[in-house]
Amino acid sequence: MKKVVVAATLAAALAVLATAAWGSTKGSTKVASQANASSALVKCGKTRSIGLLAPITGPAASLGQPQVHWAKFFVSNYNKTHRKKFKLVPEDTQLGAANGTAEAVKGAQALGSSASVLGVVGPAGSNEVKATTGALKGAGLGWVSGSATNTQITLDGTRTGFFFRTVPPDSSQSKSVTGYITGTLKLKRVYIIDDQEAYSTGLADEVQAQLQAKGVTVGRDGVSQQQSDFTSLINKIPRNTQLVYLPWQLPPKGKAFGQQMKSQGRAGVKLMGSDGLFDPLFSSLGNNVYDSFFPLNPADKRVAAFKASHKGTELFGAPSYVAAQVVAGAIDRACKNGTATRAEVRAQIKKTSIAASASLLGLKVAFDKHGDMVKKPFGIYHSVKGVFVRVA
Amino acid sequence: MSSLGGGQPGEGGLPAAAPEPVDAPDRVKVGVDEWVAEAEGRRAARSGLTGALVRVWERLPAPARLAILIGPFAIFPFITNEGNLYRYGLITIIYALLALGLNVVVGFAGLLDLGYVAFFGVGAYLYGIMASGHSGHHLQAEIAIPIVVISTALFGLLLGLTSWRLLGDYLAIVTLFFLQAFVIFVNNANGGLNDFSYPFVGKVDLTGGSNGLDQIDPLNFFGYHITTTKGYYFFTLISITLLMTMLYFVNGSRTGRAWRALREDPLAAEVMSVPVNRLKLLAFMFGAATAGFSGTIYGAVQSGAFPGDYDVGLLITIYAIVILGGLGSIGGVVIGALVVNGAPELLRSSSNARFLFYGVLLLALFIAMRPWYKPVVVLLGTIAFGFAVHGIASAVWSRGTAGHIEGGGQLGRALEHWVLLPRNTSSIAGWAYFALIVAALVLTLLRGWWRALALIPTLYLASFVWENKLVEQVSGATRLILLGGLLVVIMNVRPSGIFGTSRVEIA
Amino acid sequence: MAALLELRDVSKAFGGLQVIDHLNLHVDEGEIVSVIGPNGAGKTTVFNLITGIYHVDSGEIVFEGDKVSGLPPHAITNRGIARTFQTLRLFLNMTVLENVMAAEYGQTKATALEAMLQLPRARREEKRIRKVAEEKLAFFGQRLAGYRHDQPAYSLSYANRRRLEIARAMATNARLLLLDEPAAGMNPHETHEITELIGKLRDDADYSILVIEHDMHVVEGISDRVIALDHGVKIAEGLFDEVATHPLVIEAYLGVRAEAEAV
Amino acid sequence: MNWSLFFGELVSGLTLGSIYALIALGYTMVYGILKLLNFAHGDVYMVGAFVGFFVLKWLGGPLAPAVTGWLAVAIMFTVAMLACGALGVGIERFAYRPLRNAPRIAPLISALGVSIFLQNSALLLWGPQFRDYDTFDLVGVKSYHIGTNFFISNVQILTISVSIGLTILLALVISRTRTGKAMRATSFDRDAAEMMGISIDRVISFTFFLGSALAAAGGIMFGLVFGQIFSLMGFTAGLKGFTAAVVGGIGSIPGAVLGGFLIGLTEAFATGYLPGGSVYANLYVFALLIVMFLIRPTGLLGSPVIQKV
Repeated sequence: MKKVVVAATLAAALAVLATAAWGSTKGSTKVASQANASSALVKCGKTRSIGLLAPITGPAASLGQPQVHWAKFFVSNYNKTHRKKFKLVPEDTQLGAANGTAEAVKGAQALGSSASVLGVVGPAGSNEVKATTGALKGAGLGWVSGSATNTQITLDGTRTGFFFRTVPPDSSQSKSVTGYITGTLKLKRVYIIDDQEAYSTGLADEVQAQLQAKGVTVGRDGVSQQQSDFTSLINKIPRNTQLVYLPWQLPPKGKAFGQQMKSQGRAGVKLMGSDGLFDPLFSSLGNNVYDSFFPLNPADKRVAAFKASHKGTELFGAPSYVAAQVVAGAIDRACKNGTATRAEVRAQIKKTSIAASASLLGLKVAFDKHGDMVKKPFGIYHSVKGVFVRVA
Repeated sequence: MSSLGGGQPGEGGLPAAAPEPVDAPDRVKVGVDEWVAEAEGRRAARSGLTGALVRVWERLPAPARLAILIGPFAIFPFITNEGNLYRYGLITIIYALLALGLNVVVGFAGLLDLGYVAFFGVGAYLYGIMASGHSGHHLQAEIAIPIVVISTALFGLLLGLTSWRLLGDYLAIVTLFFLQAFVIFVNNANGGLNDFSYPFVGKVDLTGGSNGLDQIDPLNFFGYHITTTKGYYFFTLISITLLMTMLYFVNGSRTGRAWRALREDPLAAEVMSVPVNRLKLLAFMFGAATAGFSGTIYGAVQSGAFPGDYDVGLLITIYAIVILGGLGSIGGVVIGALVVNGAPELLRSSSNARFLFYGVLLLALFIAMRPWYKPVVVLLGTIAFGFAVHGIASAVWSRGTAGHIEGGGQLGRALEHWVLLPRNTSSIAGWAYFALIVAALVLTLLRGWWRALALIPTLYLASFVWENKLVEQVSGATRLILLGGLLVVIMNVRPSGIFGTSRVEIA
Repeated sequence: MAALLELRDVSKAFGGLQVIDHLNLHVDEGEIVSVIGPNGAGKTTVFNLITGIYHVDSGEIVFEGDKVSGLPPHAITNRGIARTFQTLRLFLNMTVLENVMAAEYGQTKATALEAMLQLPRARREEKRIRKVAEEKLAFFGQRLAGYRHDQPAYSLSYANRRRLEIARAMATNARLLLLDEPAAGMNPHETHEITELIGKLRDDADYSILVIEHDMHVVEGISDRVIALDHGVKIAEGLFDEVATHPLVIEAYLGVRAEAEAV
Repeated sequence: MNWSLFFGELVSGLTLGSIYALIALGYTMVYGILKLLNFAHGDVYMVGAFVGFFVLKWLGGPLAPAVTGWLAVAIMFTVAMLACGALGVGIERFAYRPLRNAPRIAPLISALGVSIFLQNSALLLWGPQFRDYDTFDLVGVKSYHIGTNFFISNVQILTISVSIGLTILLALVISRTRTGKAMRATSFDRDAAEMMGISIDRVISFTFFLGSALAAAGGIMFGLVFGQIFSLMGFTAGLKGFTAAVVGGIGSIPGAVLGGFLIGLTEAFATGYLPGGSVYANLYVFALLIVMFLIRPTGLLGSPVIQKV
């Protein structure tokens, strides 16, 4: 039996090596090294490739799938009306999976060494943006995320000129949230619970700091995203708390929290979610539920078309549509003379200017010097009969 | 699972006239002197190409074996591009390096340390704290690496102390909690509101919390920066070659012997003049230092450290490498790392994955079944069975053949005429998956031609499940399913791992 | 002349059970002493106390004039006491030679670092202990000779495993060997061989020996002195004939006759 | 003293603890007989929760169950416990039995393999998303107040009492039935039991059946109390269950129950009272484990082991 197993494994190992070598020789002549990857000329041809980094599988697939759907929705719309076609090269980052950001980096490496890829949409998480920086920047690629909201990733200067995003940062969301809580609701005692993920803690920290600056009494706690048993945590929330702020990413968790609040006799406390919880599951909890969400032009006929072709609304993925739009536009402009380099595409992304009328977001899309959108307002929604209605 | 079903231990594998293979652990005739006398004969009995290869391998001097293992890796960078070098080459060697350290703790000394990858994380974070834009310090690597290695060794010493009192599974659970503690700690130690306030310095942003610690410097030796993947690749390759050589010497020395004695029987070792507690600590320190060193490289390569990277997922990967390579086998980790890291990378693209899947299935079939005509019969039978099923289905159940294989190439197009591809697959494929597991398990109970016969529908079922379900998530769930199944099968066929020497244990 | 090993008033209890009760015992230089007694008399416990696996509750154990009770087992072994086990405890998956060499840990000094870099001291020591190990194995003549050195220990027969355990104990550079039922499970021919071997160990290799044995032929054949234990109390001591006919000993054995015969 | 917080955490702790206790029972029984750390146990618990969910769906879902809510719950328990019992027996038969005489680490790794396999099969088949038990709609959650500070919901009462009931049932099975006695004999000394004519294979299968069925009950209880289940829920729960078994003294049935409640209460009170509680709750449990090992290496109710030489 030993020899069978040994032989099988040796064969498998050889197969892996051989296939790797074989698979790699195909692309190796085109992109020789990172040093000139940025300036390597690529013939644009009829079909241009856009890399797509998203959590296609894994724990956060519920966030990643909408992004893939929206990006694909853009590409198929574009291809219908243009002679030059775009193609998405998806790489799975498995956000939140057991191997952490390692998969995202591998995916970024794969995109970086794929000579035809000129720009990238994604990745989803702010920590993934950080982790893939080396690989993408090294390969000279510009990348545009539709959901990485951590304030620092544009401001710290590490990826200026390379990284852009089509979603407003935490600083903007926290400002809207704080403004609504202190200005409109006029609350004095707030409890914040983060879910221990990068997205959540960043937003929670900012909201907490701003609320405290305005004299609100803030309690703070965290709970692992993997956890569903909130009762011991709920017991701890002071009785006089007026609102619990949940900057979470998983709507079912928000729902579970709300239900457990009820079963613990705390039905009267207001709940406020973040863009990650903007979902019917969360709004169905009742009239004391609020949420913040990036502006989306609900009147846009593309939203309706998406709704029609996909069963759900999956609005969380909409900025990835815009991200794909940005990258595709940049490649188009860079390709005017038939060839383009990744550096040219980056420069064109920076110059992006999508008019409010053409933008899905209902506002003009252009980037400031850090890579953030120039306009970045956030909307506040209130659940009325189980549906979110914009109130601010 | 299905690909493994074909590789189940059968009565095949040896010509009918050959004696029973007696080296399978369950058949060792313990304590029979004739066993010794037969040893030469058994060695000669290994026939065919594999037998010859094994014989040659066993007779090679150690440097030659090392050269054969490392040689292909040294050539690899010259035939591939940066992205593939990173994914197939660099990550494989970093994992192998990491697994070498675990091999000392678990393979040599027999201490079940489930907190091991925490040291990998400690290495990456420590280096990040000493040299990154995040912390503002930029220490040279020639200073930082010794500091990392010594501090992780000390952490190893601390964790190792628990092994004085706890053994086996108890040690496993405490070390696993240690890993959890590490992950929770780095997830929160950002000087934020949940964070500890340290004595003297107060709240400090050590790890960047769940956002991770980014902008880690590239390794910088005396002003020379390693910036390219190739540079890191060779640095790691040289490190692992050196480490393997050193481990080889240690393994043959008094320390290595004492570790193995400790693994075999701690009490007897203690009574035979081995200071068991000290050696346990030494093993923990050695492992931790290796992990810390590889963590430093990983941190520099990733130019960041993120909490999720050092969690149970990596632990499972590294254990799989060590076990696949054979507990206690120094060279085995390289093969283990190649299979465990390489195979999933190949699975990333579904057309590669398809080739790999059917290739391994065929290979397993032909290696595991003898005489030669048996697998041929099974193969032909499966092909015929598939066309028959497809034919019947297209006549009576048109929905069942309505689906398409996306981007499958020639193989994919050919398969469309053979395998059923229902339009809405999710629930059918789910039940088929369930049926496949049952079928594969039943196969292990059958013998001879019955098994061959049962293989035909099972193989077809396997390709049905593959095309309709597994292929959707090749880089995610599928790869881990295969890994889990592989661990179970390997443990059942060869409890000491593929390249490990078979062992006996008498309780 | 001072005794090589001396147990002074040693007691040991597990829970409420007094296993060893104020035991006094000594082994002189060059002496073979047998410990007999029915099952549960505390014989193996005495060995465990001497080698430091158990700690004494009271009393002390002195070896070559130094107190050794309280030291960890490996330190006691390094002082010169080595043992075999009633239930064989070889390192089954290591080779025969490695089994013996492993027991020479206490006589070597090279650190792991020296071994890694193959510094001279490590190489020198390795050469030396390999030679010593081969010598110890050679003591058993053809039984453990030649190509068997590279076979894993689990491939040995039962009798050879007992021999290998003795070789392993010798390799610790011990002056006193504690043999726990060295003839258990052996056929009459092998038993005879082991009896001769124990004599040889003393005469040719200058070991002092404390042995637990149930086979009265062996005990009679080798012992300079016999000590009988029952319920942790020494009930008789002296020459084999004296002890074997001692009324308390007979009673102890008869009282648990069935068990004694079963062994 | 804030009594409402105290009683709140008490009830939460008991609820959590009763789930942990059910998981711990399976660990402790298997460990008692096979000395095997059954890593896959936590995933059996997860499968149990999912089977319960699918039964509920098959009955028409929480909003329109074909039978009344409480009957639906009873059916869920029965089906899931039987299915997971069978799953446990199957796992033992194919993944552990062939390794009964292998080195200790082999079955452990095999168990790890089964765990990875089950978890990812669930991920593949059922996806990463959360499934709602919608307990509110299913049985109508009610809270009962006693005085001003003490309140408990009907689901929490159900969980605690089912857990205690199952434990008593298990104790009866083990002490009264023939198979139960055989189990105890096997756990005491496998070889001797075999020589006495006990069919070890049957006893071990039975043990796995019982343990896995209890884990399934735990999984459903989790779904009922906390509202939702997901494919990765097994790992942490398994870890806690094992910790509970160890704290109580592995191999001891009352120990497992005691350990389960102790861990549950530690977690709840740590969350409620200690700094950074909900984040560091696992660390506090860890600290408890370490302290436990330092004081009594064999657990609260475990018998001290004398190393035989």
